[in-house]
Amino acid sequence: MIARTGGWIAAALLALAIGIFPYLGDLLDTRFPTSYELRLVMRAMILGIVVIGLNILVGFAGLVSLGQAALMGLGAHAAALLALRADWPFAACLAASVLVPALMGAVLAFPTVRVRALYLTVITIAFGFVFVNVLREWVSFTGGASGLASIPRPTLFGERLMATRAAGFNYYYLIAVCLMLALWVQWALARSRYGRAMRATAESENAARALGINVTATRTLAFAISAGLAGLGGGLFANLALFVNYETFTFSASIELLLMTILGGSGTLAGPVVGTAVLFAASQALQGLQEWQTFAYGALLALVLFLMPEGIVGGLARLRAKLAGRGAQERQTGAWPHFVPGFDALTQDRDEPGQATLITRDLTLRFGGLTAVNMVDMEVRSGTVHALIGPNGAGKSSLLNVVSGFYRASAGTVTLFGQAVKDQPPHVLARLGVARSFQNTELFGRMTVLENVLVGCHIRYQATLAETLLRLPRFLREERERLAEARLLLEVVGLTDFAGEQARNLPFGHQRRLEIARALALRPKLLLLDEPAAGLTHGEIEDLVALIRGLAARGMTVILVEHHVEMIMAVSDRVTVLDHGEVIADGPPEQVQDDRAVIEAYFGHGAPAAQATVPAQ
Amino acid sequence: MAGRLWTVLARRTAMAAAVAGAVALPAAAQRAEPCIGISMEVTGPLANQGLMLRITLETALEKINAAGGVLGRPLRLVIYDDVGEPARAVDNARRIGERDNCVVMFGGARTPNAIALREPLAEMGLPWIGAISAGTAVIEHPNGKNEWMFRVSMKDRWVTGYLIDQAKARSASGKIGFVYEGTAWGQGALPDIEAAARRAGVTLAGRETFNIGDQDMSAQMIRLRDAGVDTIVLWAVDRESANMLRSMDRIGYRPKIVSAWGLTTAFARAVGPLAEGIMVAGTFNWNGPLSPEAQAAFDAMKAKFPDRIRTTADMEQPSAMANAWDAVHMLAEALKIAGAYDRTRLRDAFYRVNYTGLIADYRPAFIKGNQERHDAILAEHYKLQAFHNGMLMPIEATPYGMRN
Amino acid sequence: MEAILQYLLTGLSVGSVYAMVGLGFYVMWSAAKAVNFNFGDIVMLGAVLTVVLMDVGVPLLPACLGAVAAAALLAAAIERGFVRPFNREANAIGWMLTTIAVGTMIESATTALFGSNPRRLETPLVEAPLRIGGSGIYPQELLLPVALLVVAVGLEFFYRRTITGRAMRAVAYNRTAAGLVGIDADRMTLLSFGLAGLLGALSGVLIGPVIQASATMGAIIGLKGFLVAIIAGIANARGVVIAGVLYGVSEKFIEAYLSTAARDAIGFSLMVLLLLLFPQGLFGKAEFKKV
Amino acid sequence: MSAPLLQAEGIRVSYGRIEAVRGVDLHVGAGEFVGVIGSNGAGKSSLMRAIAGVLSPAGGRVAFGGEDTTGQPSHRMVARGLAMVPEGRMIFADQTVRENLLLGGYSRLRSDPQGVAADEDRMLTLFPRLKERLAQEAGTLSGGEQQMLAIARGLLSRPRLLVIDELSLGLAPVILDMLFPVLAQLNKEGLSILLVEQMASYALSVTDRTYVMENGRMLFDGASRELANDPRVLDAYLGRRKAA
Repeated sequence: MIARTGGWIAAALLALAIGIFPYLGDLLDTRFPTSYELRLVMRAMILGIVVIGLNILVGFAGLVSLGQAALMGLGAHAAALLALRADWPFAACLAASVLVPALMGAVLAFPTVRVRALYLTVITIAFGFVFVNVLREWVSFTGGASGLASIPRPTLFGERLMATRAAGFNYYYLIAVCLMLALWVQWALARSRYGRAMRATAESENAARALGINVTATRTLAFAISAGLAGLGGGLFANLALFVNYETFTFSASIELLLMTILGGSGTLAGPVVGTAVLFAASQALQGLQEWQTFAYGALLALVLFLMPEGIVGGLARLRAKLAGRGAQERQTGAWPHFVPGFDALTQDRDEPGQATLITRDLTLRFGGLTAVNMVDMEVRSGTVHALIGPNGAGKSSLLNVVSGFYRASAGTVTLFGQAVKDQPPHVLARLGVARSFQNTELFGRMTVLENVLVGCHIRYQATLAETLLRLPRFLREERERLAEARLLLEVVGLTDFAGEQARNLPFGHQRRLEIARALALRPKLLLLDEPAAGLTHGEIEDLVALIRGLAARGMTVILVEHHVEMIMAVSDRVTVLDHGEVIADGPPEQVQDDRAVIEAYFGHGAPAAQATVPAQ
Repeated sequence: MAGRLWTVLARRTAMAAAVAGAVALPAAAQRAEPCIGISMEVTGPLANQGLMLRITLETALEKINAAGGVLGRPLRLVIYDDVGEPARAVDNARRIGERDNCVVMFGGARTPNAIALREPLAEMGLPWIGAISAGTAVIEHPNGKNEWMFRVSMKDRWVTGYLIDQAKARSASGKIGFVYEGTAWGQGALPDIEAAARRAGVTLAGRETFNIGDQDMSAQMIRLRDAGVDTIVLWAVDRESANMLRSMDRIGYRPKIVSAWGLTTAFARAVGPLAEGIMVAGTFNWNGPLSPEAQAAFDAMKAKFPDRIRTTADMEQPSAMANAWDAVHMLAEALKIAGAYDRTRLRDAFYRVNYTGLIADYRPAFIKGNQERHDAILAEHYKLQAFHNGMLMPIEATPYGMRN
Repeated sequence: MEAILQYLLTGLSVGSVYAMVGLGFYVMWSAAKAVNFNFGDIVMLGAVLTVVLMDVGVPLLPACLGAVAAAALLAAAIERGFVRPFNREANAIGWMLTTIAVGTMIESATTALFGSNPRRLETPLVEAPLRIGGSGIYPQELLLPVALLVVAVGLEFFYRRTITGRAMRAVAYNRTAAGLVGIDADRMTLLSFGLAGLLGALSGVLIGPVIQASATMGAIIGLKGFLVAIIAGIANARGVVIAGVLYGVSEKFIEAYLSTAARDAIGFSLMVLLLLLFPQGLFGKAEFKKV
Repeated sequence: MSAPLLQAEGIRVSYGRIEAVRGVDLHVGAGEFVGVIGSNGAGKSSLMRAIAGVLSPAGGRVAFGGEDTTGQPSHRMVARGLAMVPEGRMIFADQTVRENLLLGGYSRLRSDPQGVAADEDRMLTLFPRLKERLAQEAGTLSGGEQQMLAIARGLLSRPRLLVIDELSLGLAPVILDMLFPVLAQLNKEGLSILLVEQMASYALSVTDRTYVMENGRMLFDGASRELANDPRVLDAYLGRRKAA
């Protein structure tokens, strides 16, 4: 993550450079820039806006669009047609050039991304071809292949928008302002729950759903925003060129936009500007190579991808981190659990004591011919720690996945907090108060430790998208509160010093802690832990036990899938034992521990009777 | 530190802006460089067209420069690739007009690219002379105020009339079909051809189109055949036309074809014997008897590009190459008349050029105040040619001339 | 009636090309969960290299074989150089960009060296069409479905009956397990891309005589082959064959009865619709999302 | 004493910054039957994967047959005579039983096709139930049959050392009662076996020597017969041992 001040200085420098560029010739007393350089910079800024949109899609939400040029074209044609055929004023045309593609984007994305992220790529390719084909053939409306010429020159507040020395540079500055706005949107998104949710869905769809994020809606939003920015670029382009036809918005243009995004460094805030500038400049600079220029372009691209697979900005950031890493200071791992004073306030949401938080009846889950969970009846009382144990493949995790909504039960009922919840998706259950961890920790690896916890706070924001993008008071207040909460949770798990570290770089034990802190950020009433002790050392397990007991003491219900019998004995109020998908024992831990069926299931059929019956304690 | 820099810059900017308001800058723009800028397809599917243009222009300029150049200075050629995209063509025009400060811009192949240039050229005051893009709207602007764009090429509105006449004369059934590619050039010709047909008293028995890259036109050909069309006016380039011929051959449909000049020698190379007898309207043919000037032009190209040009059949864009040859020479004439490398004076000088070229006696080449006559080549200069034995020949040299 | 026959015949031949190219994508995807995104260039090289070899005097058949072999080698080299290093992480998309980059290089180099004009690829099979009433077809085009059948059956045989084919399937199914029985999974992936290259170049050589050889001939074919493979649910060879042929035939009927100019708009819209109706592809199996 | 068949020293395995195996020594002598037991997540599978070349160890050294094989990919290890039956069996579910067996012999199919055919027959004698299912897709087999197939497939490369990871996973006791004697039989015929097993009692009943692993480290090892009566094992296992 780029240091905050560094980012602001870079943005200010960019604004300054763009701002004085038209007058550079007067400052230096040379014939520069001419309308050629001005036009290049304007075209690059327009492409920059489109690429920023694509970066939000690719870099944040992890989706790939190969139809972005078509969406840009949709914006361009919306603006051009409304100006030519309906005499709309420029501002209204520009607004339409954002809204029409954004709507189109939402329509394309919504049915697609719920199935498989890859399909969005395929759909966008197809959309691009359909769009270009329609433009070309609908001669009476779009002008066909000849396009729309003589678009009226835009005026705003009575001013004609131009970009020449003689007439002033107001259109140039309008584009510059739009670019800055796009950068703002990108920045404001990145530092908000929406941007975090996008990155979270890209990193781990499952974990995002478990934290209450509606993955389909998040991806649709990302695509709509990216389409809107593409459209804005298109609208600005139409009013710059005053001529549009399909040839500017073909599949190869879409590819070029994607290349700019990746080359700059997808997911970075400065990447789109850098990538656009470099590739756009390269295509001009390579003109001298004549018939070999396209070849050189491809070769240059391959070379950069080889040298900097994470893009230019990504590569530079890594280099910087490497240089800075030499003198890295020791980070202090805090003791945990550290129930700081504010923590009680975060665990107020709880189920009524003594209630049955979870009831399953005849719960069955089949995969094809395999029955993973077979007619399981189970009841978990609120405020208790309920362990679910059994040998490998007994169906424990499957049961957990049904309860948290990830698998759809084949038969039977699930009642949560007194409410029948069969077939509810995970993000709805999360909003009801179910949080969970995963067997193979599913952290958002490229997000920081603090951001991971903030994603857990996702569902407790009220601020709308508009408030968030404009950074209005309600958003700022909420963000401040959530930030304080997240820091507090990090203190509870002793990771305060690691807040700025990427989650994937944490040691294993710390990753487990973080996952639990993230789940707690949801303020759950029911916490499901899937093998939280796996891979932990003895000391770490003891801390974990203390944490779970502390949570239960505060009224939280905990269901624990675990192998470490020692831990189960220490922490649980009740134990249910599964084998081959069926409940083979259920009761207080001491009773289950000496159950012959349990020992056999775990230890093997040939277990010596003497050992099984003689308690070692 | 940064704050101080900003103050200084802001002050200078403000001052400069004030100066810019008063004085027209930069003064250097008045005098242009002795260079011809061209934006065309150097790469991509029409790269060969660009190559043929380059061969012609470089050879012609070498000849002109060997004779001392124009106004005592040698003319340079600057080539930029537009990848067939209008936005890039405009970038290139700006580069030519502003950065390179060339005195004139030469046109590439594509009609939409030329159309996109209308406004930027007028804004820069940069004369443009085209040798290929034949779209009517390139020269005949909707506002009627074309001041900067000139053409030494065919004009679709005239070509359509010419081809309809040829088709009408050849059709036995009187049923004529029109087949065009789905590009600006093809689509742009459709209203012209319909107007021409009306004028000639012909009703089109079929209108069919296809897209660039299409590989099979069976459906279109079956429809034309079933409509009884016996003569086709074709508006397409080599590759798709070749595929169309294949589709005709498949269903045994052999109408007469009179084509706009998109068909070149490459077409014959692509389909072989199927090209036999297809007629093409053009401005010039290198395979027939050549005037001494034309022979000299060919010899010069052959000498300068020996591995590209061996025989006259290697002049893959015969008409366009002749157009470009004449255009460059008229440009040199106009510069001489202008007496300076000055764009406005060059523009005005174009109207005073009288020149005998390979294609025609241009007297005068262009007429001021009449944008229809910003086209130097008139319909009467068009020549019908036909493929015969794999070569594009003047129609007289083939068995396909009109015999009664 | 005879028009319908015509559409069926030409649809079958062009559909066979889509299917064969789609099979190439299938072979690549099975082995690597990545593809050469600019696979159309391999198709193009099959035809263009044949013309180049014939230019220097190599007779037709050896020229075809040489071209297909060379293109297949190049396809394998692309796997080694541009796919493998960029496909190390799950969900990586680096390979998409690097193969686009190398595709750009191949296409532009071909344009620069071979020229942008279409060239005739002469075979005796396109000299005269076979006529059936008012419709007709070149023998060369009939060769396409035959070749598709041979390729599909051959592929089936290769995957099911030869040890290398079985090893490839093993790699596709589970790379780790394949390694544990002694199969070099990387080598199999390389071979798979070579095999896919073989299919692609072969389809280029076969369609070349009908549509002429040119530097840009492969782009659209490659793209449609890719989409056809996706629509079929990329992990099912028979599905790819059926989807490819069906798409080719339906294109012809769209041209005949709806619109020639808007063929792609209609065809691609149809694809999108199918994809939304059958999210796993027409012939794909529903996959189980593991948590 | 000659060098053991397999010698692993100081093996460390990490996933990113996560250390799953933290410096483990282990050896298997020629003809020996060695077990590794320990609860889930102890690092047993990671250790086996490092030995078999499925992954590269982050540290340490593996020597097989007296040669350093650290970091050799698994397909080379198979050629050297080390085969692994992986956790979860990983049979090729979309291929027939016969094809799975054939692929087991992949490494020597070209040089010794008769040998592979002969071994295939031997496997079918060893696991008669596979014989009935030869033409069936392996995915349709029951769990026990799949495990038999996985073992048979591993044996077809004619290994000197067979590594089996979690034999009992998801299998009913009645199947295990059938499988363990087969392993003992194979060992008696001279095959070295390294068995990773969660169900300690089974492992202890057939192996010569057993390692006990926990949290990425070896706790102790010893003769299986002795360990079978060692309360430390059961304690460690059922978590009755108090952390030191």
